[in-house]
Amino acid sequence: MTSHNPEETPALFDPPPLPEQERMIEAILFASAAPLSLKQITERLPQGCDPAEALAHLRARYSGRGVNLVRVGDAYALRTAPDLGWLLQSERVETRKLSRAAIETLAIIAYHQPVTRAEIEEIRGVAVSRGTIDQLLELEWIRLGRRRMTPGRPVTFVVTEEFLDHFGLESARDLPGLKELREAGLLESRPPPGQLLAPDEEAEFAAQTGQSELFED
Amino acid sequence: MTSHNPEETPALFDPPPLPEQERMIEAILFASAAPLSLKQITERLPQGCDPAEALAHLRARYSGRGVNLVRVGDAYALRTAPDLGWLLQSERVETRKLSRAAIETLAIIAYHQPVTRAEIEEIRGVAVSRGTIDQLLELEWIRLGRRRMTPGRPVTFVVTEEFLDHFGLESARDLPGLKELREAGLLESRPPPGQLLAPDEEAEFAAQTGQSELFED
Amino acid sequence: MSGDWDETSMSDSTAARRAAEALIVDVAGFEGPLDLLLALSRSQKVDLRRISVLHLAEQYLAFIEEARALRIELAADYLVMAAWLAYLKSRLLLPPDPQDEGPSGAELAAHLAFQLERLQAMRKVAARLMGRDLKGRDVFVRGAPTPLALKRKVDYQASLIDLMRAYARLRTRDEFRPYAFDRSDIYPYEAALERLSQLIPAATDWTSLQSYLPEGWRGAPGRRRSAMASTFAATLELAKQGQIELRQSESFAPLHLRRRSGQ
Repeated sequence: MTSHNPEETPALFDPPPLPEQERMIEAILFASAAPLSLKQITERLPQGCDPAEALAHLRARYSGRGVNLVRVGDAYALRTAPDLGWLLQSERVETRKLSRAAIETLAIIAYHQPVTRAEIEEIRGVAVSRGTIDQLLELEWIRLGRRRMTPGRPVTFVVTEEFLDHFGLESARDLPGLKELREAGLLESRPPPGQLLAPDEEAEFAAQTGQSELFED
Repeated sequence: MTSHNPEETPALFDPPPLPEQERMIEAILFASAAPLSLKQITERLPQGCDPAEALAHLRARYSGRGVNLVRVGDAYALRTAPDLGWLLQSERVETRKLSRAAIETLAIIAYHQPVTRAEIEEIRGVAVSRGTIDQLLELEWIRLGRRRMTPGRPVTFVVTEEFLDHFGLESARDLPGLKELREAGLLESRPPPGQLLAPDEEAEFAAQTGQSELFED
Repeated sequence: MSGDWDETSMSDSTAARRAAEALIVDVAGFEGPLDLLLALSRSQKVDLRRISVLHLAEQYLAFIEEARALRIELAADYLVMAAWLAYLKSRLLLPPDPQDEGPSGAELAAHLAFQLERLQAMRKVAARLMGRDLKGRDVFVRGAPTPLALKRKVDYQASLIDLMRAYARLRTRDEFRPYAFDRSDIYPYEAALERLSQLIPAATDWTSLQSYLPEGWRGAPGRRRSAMASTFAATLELAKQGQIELRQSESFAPLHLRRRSGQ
């Protein structure tokens, strides 16, 4: 890996002109199947390049084409235009069909992240079955977030960039219906009435019983 | 999803306009793993398309770009512009699965850090070869930690930022403990009931201390 | 869904059996009581925010009653929910007791309605997510990522799941070991023997076995029992070697030991 240190060699060479930078980025993105971050792109370009500007030009150039430049989290990738998917059925990747439980669990993680297993169970009203989390981890659609700083310090889950890429989202903020759900208060963690515990105890209750409070008495 | 079957509907629809055909070919060539012949392209397009003309337009559009439309024998493909090949040279990566010994050693270091070589061997039940540790050091997934203040002052190993980055973790403490692994269905076999540790003890054992009491003395 | 149960003539065994099967299928089709409640709530055909929880509770209880009458095995959580809903129903029907400190029936009902609404919302967005233009289904990546030249760099692949599975494998194997000295409440025999051997030279007078238990192993019953067993076994060994003498005034009386004279 070449390490560029702009401080060391200030202006030995001028950066290539913008159209040339655009060509270079086009080639780099074209060669990679996975999205590349701005940092990764910069590392591969000659010194002094400004990928952000060239990327904006490139994105405009590909807009409306059969291939588009898309943003995935902090990264960029070239992808075929969604309206042409039907033409490309021969390239279709058959993935293991996800169970309803797995899809719901994924949605809950995406909309409530970071979320603990107990919280997922509380929302679905059933235990998360073996293999569900496993499968989502394996697909690399979810990963571990920070542990919750409550007693028991439960593990949390968040969605990944691969998730964004797979579902064609620029960022987790672009999840469909996110704003409406938030406005309707459906993403709040609302403690059940009567559980007037100290916040810590409450979290512990939620985290450790792994049971919906519906079933507590 | 719309299913198009050209045989069924002979001339029911006009072919898409030329710019649309161009987009289609662009997407088809982009997504294809191998160059495609004129015949193969024609088969994938809606009826009545004239790929030759659309291809000529597409070729002109990509001329001078970072990606070019090239002819390979009888077939067509999108390829990185020859003058930009150097940009992708550092890209050549060969992916290999990490050996079982290496992944186990890495897991032990991540869960028990700082940990000495003798302790790793004790947990794995077999000697750890030099090559394994060297490989992990070279990958920059582990590094040397403080020496243990015990006789012989053995070196310890800890995981690196690079490790956290690769595995999408914010800290090694976010790794799930034994109890959580079991709940997530990652432990295939359950031990006989008599040999279970108390759940609390176990979770604490793996997750919170991050240190095995095996090694306390 | 359970509306026409009462019409079913139970004397007609075929019809009854068929009906029972339908109910089994229905129960099996639900992912827990909350899911069942959500399905029942649809029959009210109103916005979930205006749902009648009382009516819903009655529907659920009727459903469970039918299942019981047909001797259908219900998972415990369905029954727990039934008990809770019966309780909720009574809270909703009875005038609030000013002495009562717990949450009101209305509060409990509101929370249940919130849970149902949230579950339904998650279902809807899950469907919307799956309906997006998915990579590999509607949108495609470069089919031939350029495998370019030179600088061979081996990129070792290992994902988080590999790491966790490796660790799980190791730890599971550990749990199957025939003995487990790494359990924190076990005081090993070897440790007792070593400790006792060091203390014996000073034991010129009769002292009770208890007093030889190590610090920290005298309190909690589990730990004391383990330490006692190990220490007792160690005294037998030392007695066998002729290093100590043992004395006990009667059965189950405290055991005393001292260094054997002349040692």
